[in-house]
Amino acid sequence: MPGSGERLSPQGGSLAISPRTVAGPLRKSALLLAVGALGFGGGYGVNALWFDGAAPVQPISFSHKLHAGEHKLPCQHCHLYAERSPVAGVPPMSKCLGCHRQIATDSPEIQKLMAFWQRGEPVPWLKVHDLPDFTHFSHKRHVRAGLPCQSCHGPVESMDVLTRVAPMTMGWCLGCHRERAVRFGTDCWTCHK
Amino acid sequence: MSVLGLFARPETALAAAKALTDAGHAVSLMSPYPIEGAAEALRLPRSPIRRYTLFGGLLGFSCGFGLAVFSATRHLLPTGGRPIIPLPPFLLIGYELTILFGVLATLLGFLICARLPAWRERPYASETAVDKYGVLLECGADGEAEAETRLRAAGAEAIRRGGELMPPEEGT
Amino acid sequence: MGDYLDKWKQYREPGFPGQLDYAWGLAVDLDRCTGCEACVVACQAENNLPIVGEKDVGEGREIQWLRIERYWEGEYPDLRLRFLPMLCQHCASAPCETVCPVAATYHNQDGLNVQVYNRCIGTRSCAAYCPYEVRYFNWRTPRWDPPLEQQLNPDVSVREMGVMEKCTFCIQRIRLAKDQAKDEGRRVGPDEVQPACVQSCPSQALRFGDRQAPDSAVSKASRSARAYAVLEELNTRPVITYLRKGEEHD
Amino acid sequence: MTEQGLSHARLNRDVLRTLTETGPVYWWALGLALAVSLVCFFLPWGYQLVAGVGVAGMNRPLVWGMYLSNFIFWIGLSHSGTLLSAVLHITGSPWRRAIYRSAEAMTLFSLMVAVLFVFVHVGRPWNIYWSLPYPNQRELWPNFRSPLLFDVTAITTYLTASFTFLFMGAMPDLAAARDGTTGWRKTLYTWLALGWRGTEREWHHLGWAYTFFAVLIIPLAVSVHSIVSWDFALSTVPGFHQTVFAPYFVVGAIYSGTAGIVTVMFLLRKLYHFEAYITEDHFDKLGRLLLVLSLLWTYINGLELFTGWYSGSSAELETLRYKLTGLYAPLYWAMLLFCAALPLVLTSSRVRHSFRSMLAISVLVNIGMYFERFLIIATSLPRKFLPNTWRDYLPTWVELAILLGSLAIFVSLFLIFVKLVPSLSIYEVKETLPHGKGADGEGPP
Repeated sequence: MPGSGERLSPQGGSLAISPRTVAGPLRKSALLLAVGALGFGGGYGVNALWFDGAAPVQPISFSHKLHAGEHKLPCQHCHLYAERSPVAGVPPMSKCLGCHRQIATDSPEIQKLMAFWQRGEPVPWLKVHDLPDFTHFSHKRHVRAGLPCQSCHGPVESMDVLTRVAPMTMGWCLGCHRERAVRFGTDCWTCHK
Repeated sequence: MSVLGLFARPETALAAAKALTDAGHAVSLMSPYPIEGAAEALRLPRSPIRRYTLFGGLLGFSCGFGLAVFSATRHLLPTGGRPIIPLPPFLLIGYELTILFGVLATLLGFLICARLPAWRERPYASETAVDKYGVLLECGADGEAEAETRLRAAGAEAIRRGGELMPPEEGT
Repeated sequence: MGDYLDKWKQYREPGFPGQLDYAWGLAVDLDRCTGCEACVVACQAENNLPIVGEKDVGEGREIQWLRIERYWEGEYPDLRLRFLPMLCQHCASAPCETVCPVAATYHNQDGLNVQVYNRCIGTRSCAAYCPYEVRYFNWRTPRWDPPLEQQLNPDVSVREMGVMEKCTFCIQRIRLAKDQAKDEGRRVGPDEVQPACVQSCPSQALRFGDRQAPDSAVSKASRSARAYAVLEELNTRPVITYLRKGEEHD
Repeated sequence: MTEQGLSHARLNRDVLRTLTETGPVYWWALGLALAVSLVCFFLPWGYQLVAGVGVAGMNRPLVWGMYLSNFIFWIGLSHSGTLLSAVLHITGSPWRRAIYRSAEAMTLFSLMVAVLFVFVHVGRPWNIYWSLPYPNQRELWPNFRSPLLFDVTAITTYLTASFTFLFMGAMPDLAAARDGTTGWRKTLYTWLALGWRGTEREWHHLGWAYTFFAVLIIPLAVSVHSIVSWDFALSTVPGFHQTVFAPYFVVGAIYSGTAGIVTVMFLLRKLYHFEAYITEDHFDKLGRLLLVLSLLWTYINGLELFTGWYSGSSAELETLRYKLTGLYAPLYWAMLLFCAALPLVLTSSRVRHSFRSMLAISVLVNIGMYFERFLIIATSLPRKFLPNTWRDYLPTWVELAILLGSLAIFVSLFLIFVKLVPSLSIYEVKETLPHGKGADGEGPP
């Protein structure tokens, strides 16, 4: 080596100073991290697409599309209390049987219903629009304010399987209360209890 | 291309760097600790970091105060019979964020001004982190020999160039 | 621009921004109070207050939104027992509200100091700041021995461990009254609502109502010569009026 | 090799050796510290998470307990390093150079431990992120009017600033470590040093940036402990509600922090054989500082008693009576002994020049300062306004174990730090070495 002095470095070692040069050992961990992130993201997506709680499998495959859509039954024909009480109410089984003693009795789904009836058990419906226990929600107030059911529950009359359309989060509730300028509608104790 | 001369004493290295700078060469001086007068000798401009600090501080204050005002007015939750926008607490938030953003901006300013981090390998000799003082002279591809002569003449006790300054390319 | 300036001016005003809807208040007539604690039991039943058990009561962790403090006055034999029902004073300048980092407690348009249980993260700062000691913390997960869980009030949250709670003036009853009034297109009457404690007081020592209505029972009480507020000197501006004959009339 | 270079080279070797050469004592100490952290901190805390804060000894008037005293104590201890380092940098005191790196590390780690206590203290720590401002589905923001949120901003800022200050000050030394190590360490330091070469450009801007950090950090550190004091002083509680609280906390913090530095210096000197770099002179200077701070602290303590008494308020007087003669009176008098009376012996130069007596005084001062923090809570809250609610407070084994465990966490973090970052500032000590004198084996001046 022309003109070089003696090797002065007392500690020796190579000269690399740029963080990029020594990235080699980090590549493996970065790759692992990337694979992990990808797996997490993919899993999350799969879960959100196919396994979310928005459309649970009901014990009887009841179709809102058939009842509310094709036969044009009004919502409150079955959900009796929506206009006068905080809860809309799941129809009692006698209400179902009022029609289905005669109609479509040979359908396997109706036979399931009959089986529940004969055993004296309620149908274990799964709640699709489930608010947490610390919230106070009154159907009465919202129906009397002139809101159509679809504004929160979505186009139920076109759903074979009932699906939760609105996110039912606090921000979503507040957004509507703000938009419609509900008097003191953003006070916490309007909805919390 | 560049050639590095290693000096045993800071005064010689500083003098060499100053002389070469005055002669119009591109020179860097490497030392294990800051050498007084090096910035002046190598004609570095006054550090612009103070502008970063000032800007960061002002931005921080407006962000802090703004965040407090913004968040208090999104959802009105009056507390303690005070106004929705009380000044003493919100100015305090502004004060804290002045310092936070000031620090971060100073860090950013330092990294930009000092040209760090080094994304490519740069000429370096590890002795300059211990007890040697290096004068790095930029030169053309054919000027290495001349540069070496200049550094030797200024009192360099050892010369590094080319492959000794840069590590071999690792398999990337 | 002018809009923002108006907003700014409004938000710089102290107190509730704008007009209060109602200003609920309570009057406690100490000269009528017999210390029977019917109000304490009623509150317990109405508001799902957890029963913490003997050990925790011994350690000072009982939860009673309304408690009767007993103070002895004078020297034997000229001894006399005073009862002081103590509950959340719903202070207009409440120290507890400003200190909550997550705004779980604040003042609402009914002049109530309200606590949102499920927003609480349990720093307990509000209780440390409260001069009246009327904020209660759930030190452990509350449990109800069967069949007591059957009597829980569905209109009131069951609070979980690590959450602060306090008297709400039975806000669920206020809410119900407002709901009915809205259906009938009127305002809630000044003496229409009765919290559980007021309802159960046999000697009618407690009165509840709207302080904005000049002829409500609480407004009348607050104008009484016997009226005072507990720890007035702290300037927390409580909405509970205590009535007591002054010593000079004894 | 020239003679002049040798002391420089030796300094590099001495300091870098502490990173690579690890004896069994270190591993035993680290293992013990980690084990104690696990057994005394994390397991009891896990128990508390499951069973509720009820496992601690707190009760209704005393809803704040030992966890918050620990929080104040650790925040106070953090006021040693970065603040002192910044002040001494601005004033250009040369004796700062050998001590500031470990002092700043103390700041960082005691702050981290203090932040842990926020999590230990609250009832639902899993929801603590609600106190951070970020857009969320609830459309709710934290309450910036709360002194607790001042704390959140102040401590976040302080942690960030301390870390940056430490990192920037250490960058040239990390570069030296990069050049002097091999293996995974080399990779680590190459990353941390960001390609530092020690050119005049880098030194120039580092000098400016460092000075600006120091200028920013001094008012920050003062504000941090003032804000911690306002958590208390903004209430109406007798014993808390005092205007003197902010300076009281700041002085107390610097006082306990300085004592903490003395302790750490002593241990570093002994264990790492830094006798050549950390000298009697350092202890003398720190001793003088401690003396001044103890006088200030005593004055403010007197002021606190005086304002309580002079207020004439029955609640304040009762709190005062409880403090001086109540359940925790022995602790109060011990605190006065350790923090006000004992440090007066520092007037003697012989005491200041004795390593052992300095260690003893610094440890006792910190014990006294812990009592102070404990008493602030344990003698004010039990005597609030309504006598019906008065009640004493006794910590349970969970609280005591967590206190011990937090100390172990601090020690563990510090032990890990000294193996990862040069605990002595190589380049700044080098500046004090005259280039031309000194030979291998001979200590620097």
